[in-house]
Amino acid sequence: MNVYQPWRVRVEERIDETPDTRTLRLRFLDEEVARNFRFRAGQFGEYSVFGEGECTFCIASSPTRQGYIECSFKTVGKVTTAMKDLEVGDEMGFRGPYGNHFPLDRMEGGNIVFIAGGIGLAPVRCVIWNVLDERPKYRDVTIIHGARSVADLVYKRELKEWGERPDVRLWTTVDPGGETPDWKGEVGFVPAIVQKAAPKADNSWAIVCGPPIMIQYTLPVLEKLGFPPDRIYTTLENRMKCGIGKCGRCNIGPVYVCKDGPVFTAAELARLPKEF
Amino acid sequence: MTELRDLARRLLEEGTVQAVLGWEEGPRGARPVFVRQPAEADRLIFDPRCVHNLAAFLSPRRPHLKTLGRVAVCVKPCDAKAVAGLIRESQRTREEVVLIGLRCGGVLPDPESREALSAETVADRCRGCPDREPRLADHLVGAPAEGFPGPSRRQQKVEELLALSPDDRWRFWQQELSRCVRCHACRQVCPLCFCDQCIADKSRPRWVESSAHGRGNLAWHISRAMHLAGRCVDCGECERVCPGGIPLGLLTRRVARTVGERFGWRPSDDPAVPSPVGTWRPEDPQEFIL
Amino acid sequence: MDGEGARPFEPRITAFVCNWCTYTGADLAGTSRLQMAANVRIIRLPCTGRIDPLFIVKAFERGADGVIVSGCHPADCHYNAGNYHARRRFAIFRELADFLGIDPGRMTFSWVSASEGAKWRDVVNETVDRVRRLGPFTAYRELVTDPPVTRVVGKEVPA
Amino acid sequence: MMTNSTLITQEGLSALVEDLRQARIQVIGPARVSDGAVEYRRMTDLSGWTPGVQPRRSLKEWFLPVTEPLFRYRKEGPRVLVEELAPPDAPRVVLGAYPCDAAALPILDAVMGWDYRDEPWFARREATVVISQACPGGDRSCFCTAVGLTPDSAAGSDLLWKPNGSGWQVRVETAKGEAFLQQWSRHFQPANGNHVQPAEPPPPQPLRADPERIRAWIETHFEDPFWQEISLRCHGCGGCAAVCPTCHCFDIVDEPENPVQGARRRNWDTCQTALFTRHASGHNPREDQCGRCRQRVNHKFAIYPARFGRVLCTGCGRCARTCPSGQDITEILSRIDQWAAGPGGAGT
Repeated sequence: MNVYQPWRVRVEERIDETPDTRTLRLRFLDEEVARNFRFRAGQFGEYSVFGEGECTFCIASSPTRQGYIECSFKTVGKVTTAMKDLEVGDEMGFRGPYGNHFPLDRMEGGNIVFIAGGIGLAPVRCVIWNVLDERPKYRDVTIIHGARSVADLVYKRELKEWGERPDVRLWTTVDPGGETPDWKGEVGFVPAIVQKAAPKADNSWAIVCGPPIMIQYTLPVLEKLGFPPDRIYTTLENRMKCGIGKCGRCNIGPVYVCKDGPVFTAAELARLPKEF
Repeated sequence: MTELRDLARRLLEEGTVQAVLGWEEGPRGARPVFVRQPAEADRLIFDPRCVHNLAAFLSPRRPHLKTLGRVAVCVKPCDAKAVAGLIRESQRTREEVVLIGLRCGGVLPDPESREALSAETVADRCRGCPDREPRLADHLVGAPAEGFPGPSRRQQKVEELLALSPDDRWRFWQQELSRCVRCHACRQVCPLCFCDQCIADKSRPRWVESSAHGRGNLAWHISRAMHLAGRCVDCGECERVCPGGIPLGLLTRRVARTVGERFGWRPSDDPAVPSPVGTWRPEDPQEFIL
Repeated sequence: MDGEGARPFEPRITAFVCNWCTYTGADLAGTSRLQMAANVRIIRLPCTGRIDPLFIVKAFERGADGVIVSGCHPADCHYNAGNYHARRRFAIFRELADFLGIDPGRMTFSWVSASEGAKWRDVVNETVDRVRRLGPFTAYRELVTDPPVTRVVGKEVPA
Repeated sequence: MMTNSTLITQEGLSALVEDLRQARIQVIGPARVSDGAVEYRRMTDLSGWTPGVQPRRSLKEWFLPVTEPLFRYRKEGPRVLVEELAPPDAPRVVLGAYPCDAAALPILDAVMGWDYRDEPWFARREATVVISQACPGGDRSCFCTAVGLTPDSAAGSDLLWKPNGSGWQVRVETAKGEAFLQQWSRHFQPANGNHVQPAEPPPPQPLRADPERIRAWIETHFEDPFWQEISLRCHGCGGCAAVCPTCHCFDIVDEPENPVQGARRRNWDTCQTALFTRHASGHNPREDQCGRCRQRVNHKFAIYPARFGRVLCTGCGRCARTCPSGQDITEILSRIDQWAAGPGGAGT
């Protein structure tokens, strides 16, 4: 078995998050792998549909829940289209976990603010569940999730669950025009909602994921609230093939997204050339 | 040379163009150069080492060249045919470019060649080339030159191969194509490979496998030759660039012969002549159809 | 491939035919109960003008021993000129493929109209006979040979 | 300064190659191919062997093949069977590697072994004895001496030899080389001093540049107009990467042969193409040739050195020789080096 050979996994559940986004729960077919597979929040993997190819996303489930992994993806290209066509019981491939992770151990005892736009909630959700499953280790937990429209909000069941928890402050928002008549959440872009939510920056960490434009306008808001750039985390994506630092295509200047990332601080991003 | 440099300088000074694409002396012989300042016009050269078909830079696949503004391009007769091809196929308008035509008596095989031009040293593709000066040009410079008689060795090789059995041809090509690494350099340098997205880069569905195995290589070279039917101007750049030294010109020559014999097509520097693959005649020969 | 050596060689022929003439002609051959070789798999397309030479290449890649391309007679194209364009294209392709060592005998081009069921039968039978004489197109299939399989993961019965 | 010098004669070498053939050990060496150029090819005897001529393409393809299957798969209904293939570990000997090609091997070992071990690469590495022949000197595009090598560098070689009259003087460089020498000792003979002729030193190479200074300049000049300037003449053909001994970027593709079976393959790829970095969404971080030209120089002379402490280049000069537009890496490096050394340069 070489390092490019994936483990076999079976689709155990498929959940339609939005009209074009789906979550798959995957269970390892090899008992030993299922027992021993461990990862850290923020790591990614290479998912494959045999005959179509491989595709890179973060693991969207929490490391605290073992025996399976989940991924959420938008159907954009060849592999994600094939993944969408898989039925429960179909087999596919997975190799990983790769890359670095969110430094949750450093965040213990602190407040955490999760800010996610659209499908960007997938990598954040992994950390959210990790934190909520070990809730006593952390102080205030704030979740801000925005999407273009109500239909585009992902993990709706979980948003409801988080909203009902007394130990989570949840803000959901949709872009102006994306609301429905019975929409109870906020209307407005994520940066504005972050400003409104005004999470306290003292002893706090922010984890921000979403489209580049959202990140671009959210970072200044966080900094104004007092979050230092080295306490703001995000994850990057780039086209990858190997996931392990060999195929040579995911680098942004000197930094390999697959090896040095995918998790970076805003301070690290500011130092990178604008090639992503 | 003075004539060329003076013209380039004038075009830049007048503001007719913002850049002149020609050749300069590089570390390893002649090479393409974009002259953007009148003072740099003296970098331009033209001699038999200027083998590059600069029309390739006009292909719409090179968006970064748009940032240069209007460009004057130096063209030999074969390069002018490539420009005509781009105009014929609506990739460029005639008004977009200024063409500096260069009288040509053939080129050497390589930008680094040091020999004097002679019947022995001339690039094979120039043997039998009937064109001494491009008609598609806004300016014409250079001294009248004599050409060299054909047939080219490549043309002879096509005939030799045609005399073999299909199985022997199969073996010949498998041997040659085994050196293909699927870098697609042949496509990149080709002025007439102008597709925005190449069939070889399409993955949904994947018509041409990207692996450099026998199957993928054969599909690629069939595709490439087919797509160049009625387009190839026989500038030989594909063959010159190939890092495996594959005689790619044999394939395009074979196709050119078919197109010539059946449809009366010759590469032309007249953009108004219709392309042989975009047109048809009711009386086209069809002896091969049951 | 699957035990070819054991059984007599039966050519696999892929036919790319146009919807309007040849497909209907082939249909007529069937409903007329004409006897013909059963080696042909038909792929129906709107017009011969839609048939890219890469279709033929793909057929060989996927194991065809021969290919038939057939459509409307000149002047009969449902789209006026699709077959005229195709005629030029296949004239070029046939000679190119031949030049690369693909025996032209593995490729049949024909015009078969909706009323020519018998002609379709003849085209099929002639092609099958011709390709049978040429033998299996193993040269194409052997263009890629991977190393032997040493272990199969997933053979175990799933839980 | 050869110690324990050993010689092999032309006859000894012929006999060695024959013995290797009979022992089913592949012999790879520079040989003429049909268009008259020299490439590393499989050889069964010494006819056509052309040591001392730099092959058109590097030795890389014998360790990182242009295409190779990673595994095959077969689908049975919803189930997928993954078929592992025999590892590429057949024993081989490279006879007459160029030192600038052999030197690329340990450079690539660093990438291929970076945290994750690339088994196909190392299977071939371990199964191969590399015998290099000192370079007699190349042309004006050679610059191995500017990247810390020499025409007779032993880096990556198990045995290094130099022509010596009618044969070769052999120097052992690794334990693997020593074992090879022991195993086939009957074809070698001890050198007694009077056979040894000092080889002519190769002519000096024109490029003088300081890799450290170059790296510092690149790291601080990401947006320099120089990248735009050099990219103008670039066709993005990737010929430079195809002939390069150290360019190792690859693609991974699935190739179905029919709906139920196929292979996943690894193929050479290059940063010079638009497709290399294009996301499925259409977004491309390296939208034009400027970024791609910069990436190649950046990777070789800044990114890799920052990780692994040396440049991703052996100075073989092939990229300059092959470029259809006359792009010359020695010219690029020398200009960067001059700027870096000059006032305001980043090299201080």
